[in-house]
Amino acid sequence: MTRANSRALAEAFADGPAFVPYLVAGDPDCESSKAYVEALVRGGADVVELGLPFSEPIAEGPTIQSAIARALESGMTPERFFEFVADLDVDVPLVCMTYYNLVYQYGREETGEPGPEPFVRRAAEVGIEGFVVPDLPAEEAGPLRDACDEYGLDLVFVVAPTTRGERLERIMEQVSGYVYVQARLGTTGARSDVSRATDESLDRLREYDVPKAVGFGISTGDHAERIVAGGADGVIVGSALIDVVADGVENDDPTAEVAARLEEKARELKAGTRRGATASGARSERT
Amino acid sequence: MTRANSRALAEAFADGPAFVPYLVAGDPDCESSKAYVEALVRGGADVVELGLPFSEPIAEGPTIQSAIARALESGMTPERFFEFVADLDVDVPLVCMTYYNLVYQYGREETGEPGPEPFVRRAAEVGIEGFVVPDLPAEEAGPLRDACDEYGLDLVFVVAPTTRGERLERIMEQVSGYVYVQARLGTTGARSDVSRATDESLDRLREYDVPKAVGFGISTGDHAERIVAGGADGVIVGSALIDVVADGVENDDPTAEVAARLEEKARELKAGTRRGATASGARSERT
Amino acid sequence: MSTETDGKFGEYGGQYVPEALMPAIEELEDAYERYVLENEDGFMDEFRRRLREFGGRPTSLQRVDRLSERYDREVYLKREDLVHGGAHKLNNALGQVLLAKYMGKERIIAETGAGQHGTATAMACAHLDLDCEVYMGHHDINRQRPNVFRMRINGAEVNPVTVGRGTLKEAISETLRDWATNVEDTHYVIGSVVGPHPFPAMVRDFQSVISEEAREQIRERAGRLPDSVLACAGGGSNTMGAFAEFTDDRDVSLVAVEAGGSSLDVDEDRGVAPNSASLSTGTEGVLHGARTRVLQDTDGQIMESHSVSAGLDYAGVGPELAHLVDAGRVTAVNVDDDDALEAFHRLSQTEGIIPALESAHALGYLEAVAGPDADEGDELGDLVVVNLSGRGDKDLETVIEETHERGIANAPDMDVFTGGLQ
Amino acid sequence: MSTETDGKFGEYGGQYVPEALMPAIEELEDAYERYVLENEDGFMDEFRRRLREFGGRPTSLQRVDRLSERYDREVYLKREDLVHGGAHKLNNALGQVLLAKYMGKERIIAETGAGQHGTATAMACAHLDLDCEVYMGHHDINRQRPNVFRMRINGAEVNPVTVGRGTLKEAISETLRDWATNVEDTHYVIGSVVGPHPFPAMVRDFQSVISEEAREQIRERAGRLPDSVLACAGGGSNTMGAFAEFTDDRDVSLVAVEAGGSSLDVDEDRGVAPNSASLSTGTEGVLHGARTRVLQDTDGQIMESHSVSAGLDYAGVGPELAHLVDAGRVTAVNVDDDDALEAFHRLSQTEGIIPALESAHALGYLEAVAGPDADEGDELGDLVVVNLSGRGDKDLETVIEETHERGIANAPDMDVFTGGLQ
Ligand SMILES: Cc1ncc(COP(=O)(O)O)c(C=O)c1O
Ligand SMILES: Cc1ncc(COP(=O)(O)O)c(C=O)c1O
Repeated sequence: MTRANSRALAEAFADGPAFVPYLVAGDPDCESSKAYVEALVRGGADVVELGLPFSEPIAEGPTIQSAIARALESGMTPERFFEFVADLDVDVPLVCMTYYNLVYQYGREETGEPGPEPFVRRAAEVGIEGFVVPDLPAEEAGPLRDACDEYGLDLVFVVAPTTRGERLERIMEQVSGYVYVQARLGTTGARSDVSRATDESLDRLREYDVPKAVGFGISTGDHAERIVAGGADGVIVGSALIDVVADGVENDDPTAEVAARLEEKARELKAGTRRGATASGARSERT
Repeated sequence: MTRANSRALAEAFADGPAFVPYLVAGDPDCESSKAYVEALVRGGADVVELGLPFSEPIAEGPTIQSAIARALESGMTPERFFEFVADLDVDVPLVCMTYYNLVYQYGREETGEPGPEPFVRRAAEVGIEGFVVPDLPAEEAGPLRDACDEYGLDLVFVVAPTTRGERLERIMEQVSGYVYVQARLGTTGARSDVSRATDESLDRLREYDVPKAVGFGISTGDHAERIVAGGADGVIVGSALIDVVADGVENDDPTAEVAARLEEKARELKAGTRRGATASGARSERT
Repeated sequence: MSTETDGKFGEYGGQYVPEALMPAIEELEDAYERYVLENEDGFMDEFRRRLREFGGRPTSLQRVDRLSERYDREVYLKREDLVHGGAHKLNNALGQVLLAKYMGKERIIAETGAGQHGTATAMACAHLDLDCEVYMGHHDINRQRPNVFRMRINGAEVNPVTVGRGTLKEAISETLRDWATNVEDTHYVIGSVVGPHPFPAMVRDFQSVISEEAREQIRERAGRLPDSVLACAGGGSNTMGAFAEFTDDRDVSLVAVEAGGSSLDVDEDRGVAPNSASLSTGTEGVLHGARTRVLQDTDGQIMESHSVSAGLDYAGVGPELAHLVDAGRVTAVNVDDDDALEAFHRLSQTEGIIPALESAHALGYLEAVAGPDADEGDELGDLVVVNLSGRGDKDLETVIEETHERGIANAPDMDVFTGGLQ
Repeated sequence: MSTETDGKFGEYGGQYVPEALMPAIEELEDAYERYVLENEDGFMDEFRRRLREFGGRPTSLQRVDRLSERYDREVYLKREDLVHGGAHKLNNALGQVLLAKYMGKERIIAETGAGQHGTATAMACAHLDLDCEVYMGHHDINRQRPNVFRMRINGAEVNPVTVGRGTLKEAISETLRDWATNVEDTHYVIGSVVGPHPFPAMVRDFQSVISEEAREQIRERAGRLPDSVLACAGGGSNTMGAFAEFTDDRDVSLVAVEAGGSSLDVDEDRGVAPNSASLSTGTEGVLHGARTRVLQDTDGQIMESHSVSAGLDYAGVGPELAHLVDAGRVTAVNVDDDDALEAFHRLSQTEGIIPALESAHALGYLEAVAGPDADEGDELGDLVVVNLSGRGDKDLETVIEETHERGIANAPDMDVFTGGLQ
């Protein structure tokens, strides 16, 4: 049985494959970042993953590392992140992606003890629907899982190309909302090919009744199309979008211009996702 | 019994205390060096010690080291040294001061074997009366001693303030011409005081019937006076004279000017030696 | 005192890593249990033999006469500075590289701060014929240049890490990323008792040869166990290595000496701790795959640590050591930059041993509690063993610069010779 | 094979020194006989104990697997690089400084070329609490800077020698001058088996611990004596140390590897030998107090020697070694700068040991006669021991520079990291 606490998240995947963009909140500053998220939603995002930047992002490639550095530099903190989310004017579910230490430490000053409950409570308050915590393995997820259940949020896990057998079982017991299918080994980052590992992963996951969103290295509408055609329920795109943000920073472009480019890129990716769905639908009909 | 092979040398000491200047042959070049030696003789030298420069002058202080470096730089070699001596127009005995390796290697090309004989033979030819070889201890002096005897030259040894007992005996058995009384420990070099070690050394040597010439650090007529008054049969002066040469090199002074200064310095030292002799004579009469 | 169950030391430890790494970590756990714990295929025998022949073990335990006099007690040094490469680091690097070879891996990666672990790993890889790449922060590359050359000369690649401040913390993160990309043929040789299980336990086991030897040597020499054992603590590998065989000897005090840096205070706004004293001033958190004591701000962001000694300059510490401190078995203390420099010069001048700046911290603590200016009545007892974790050749540039800037009183005048150094 | 009578080795040896030094030398002879040869007051016991505890002896004898394969025979390294300070030099320095202490001397002077003997002496003096001054040529000060810092940090004074080319030859002369001035309270710790008797014999005796250990170790490991023992030869102290206990084993070939520099030819006019191969190309002469083989012109002027390795860059050689070569007991060979550099990189990359450039010469000879490009049928036999006299950390700058200039083929590309070094 697959858990799903958040109705919004469940619905986002129910209605055909989802386009799930990722941005780092506060990159390069709160105001621009807000405009960028809203642009992605205008461009067709079904869910938005928002990164809360952590000082040691061990799962990220250079693109997202830089985005995180810019966001931290601009003063992003967990509290400001929650305010940022509260301020956002979008109608799609938001998933917070961060590292466990920030989840673990939040609210410690009041409670005196570290633990994930205060973080989840506050996230629920501002309307977050779920979490991805890439350095939290299923084995250590108990307390966060409990808090998510208490506040009705989902806990997304990553499944890697190397995840099989017992480990896969253990993760799939814990996962809710959707499963993050890592398209290839390594860290995040835009690549120009689509890995065969993805197909194999999707195969392994076929039996599990939970939306499968594929991420790591998707950068074009064509990629998105092929992934969805291969059976994915969604595509997660981070670095390819952050490249647009980074370009804007480098060239000192006005926020509105960068936002327009992001919206366009989102449309491309969303369109790819849709084409993939048609192909996938056609195929499933054939089979 | 004390040996004396060279009559000239014996005579130089017979007639009252001797003033024995030292210069490095070829410092700073052969022509000047010749002028300087002749100036010293005009100034009253009774014997001249001529240094044949060796690349590792371990017994010399900085002043003589520099003189040696200048002489080597100007191309001085054992063969040129002998020519230099042959060319000299002086009427006092000349003593060659050098290190054993030069004595040992000379003529090897012809004989095929190293050994001191060819060197001594050639020295005799050009009119040298004796040797000082500061790195040749009495224990190793056999072959050189033999060659000297064969060609009628003297072999001077150094007696240090630390030389006593058996060592002193051994040296005094080998010495001929005069004994070089090292006024203080260390290397050559002009100092401004006269060491008490000198008196003690002269005391130790009193019983030996050989001229005692004191060297190391004598720089003024007053020094010379006191040393001779203390019982020495001669004073050896090197660094104080080489300082004059070095000054000339530094200021690029004409050779004649430097030679004049050397002659004057020689007069001062010779005069000191004479005053000392009077005092010494007076004292020996009193006792 | 066995402190470990299931990769945990009390609340500390665990495996907080990206999913992509888990298979590699499980494979490593398995290899650790078979080869290290059960000596399968004679792994441990080969390891110990290579430690002797290649590494130069056993290292001596030396009574230092003039320090013994100064502190009015018997002071012994465990001479890990004599290990091949110049520090205890080879004990671990050789163990892990050999293990990787038994596991059939083809490629070794490692992080390095001071460069000591990197050079040890590069040496072990050359020795055992495996490819080696070392990640090193650009700041550390600049301050530990001779070690960079040594790695290159041993045939290793050195990959500069330019993110953040460019020190050990960033290098570890970057190496974890490489590992996550190349798990299948690559082993990550971590440099201290940190990271996800089984690293803390495994590195401790490779390093425990220090206390195994020292315990036997001191009994032979002094006829009894020491009253206390002192070791500096960065990640804590020389520390755990020096303590491991003594933890069950309840009468032996174990003292972990951290880098006090320039101050124990913290600049929350800038996210900077001017020290590396995570045991003394840190709080529980999750860093680099393990729950442990870390230097962090109240949000949980990891702080930049600081120490004059690059090898101690780390915001975390081994989970087992954190647990032993919580449990009261190990005492955590700290020594600041100036006192460490002074101790560096003192040992160099009075015993003719130039210690690593890291190790100088342990010596600095002895001076602080037992030196001429200390209060009466310290707790170290009459027989003290100090683990001299490494030699200080790598630190010459730093020491000369810092000694001048700070005006360290007992330093020789180095003015004459500093010209060509910068 | 006892080669010594009365301070002579055949025709070689003797005491060619200024008279002022003779009493000091006689005093030293007496002390050598009593303390070293007769172990009076337990001198040798204390020396051996300090060598173990402070110096880190015994050093290991390591079979090097990949070189053994390359040369198709058993190759073992005697790991003198693991001695405290990084070279065999401490064996001698510690012995002499301890002897000076037994003799009641207050002040130690020493010369140094590469800086290895100077650092060893500085360490020994700090260890034994004696004042220390080291003479070092200004040229060597520039090319061996880290060692200058180490000496200063150990509390020694370093006196630059500016005469001549400013290398070891000039430094020895200058130290002899200091000794002649301060004989009464000062001992001159000479750094190799050179100089007047009793230095050559005494230094050999202090160094012979190398072959004492190696002989026992190889018998234990290989069950028999080696077919040959290789050691580099500058002055020849590691050489004599490595050979001493084998000289009576007539079936063991002893091979002294000199620095061939850039060529064995000689520039008579400029008085320069572009090598340091006094055994191979020198002639009998008197240098620094002894009759021995020296590089000299036909007049007998000592030539400037040259080698990429500062520690071999000397125009003379120990008289006993010269005698053993004349007598046919030791074979003298040489390896040029380029081949030594190549051997340096080879050992670093294939075994994880960075050798001193000096020691790399011994390894270079193995490559020359037994490497892939060598003719068939060398004389070294199936079981070879190479004395690895020291570690190469001190040589990093030189190696990087020279490797670039000469385009040594097997060197790693160091471009990336050379920026900050110059
Ligand atoms: C000599 C030395 N000691 C100590 C350390 C600190 O590491 P650990 O605490 O893991 O022993 C280092 C790290 O580089 C080191 O080089
Ligand atoms: C490591 C090493 N090997 C060899 C030598 C050469 O000296 P010797 O020939 O006396 O062993 C030196 C001299 O500095 C040295 O440092």
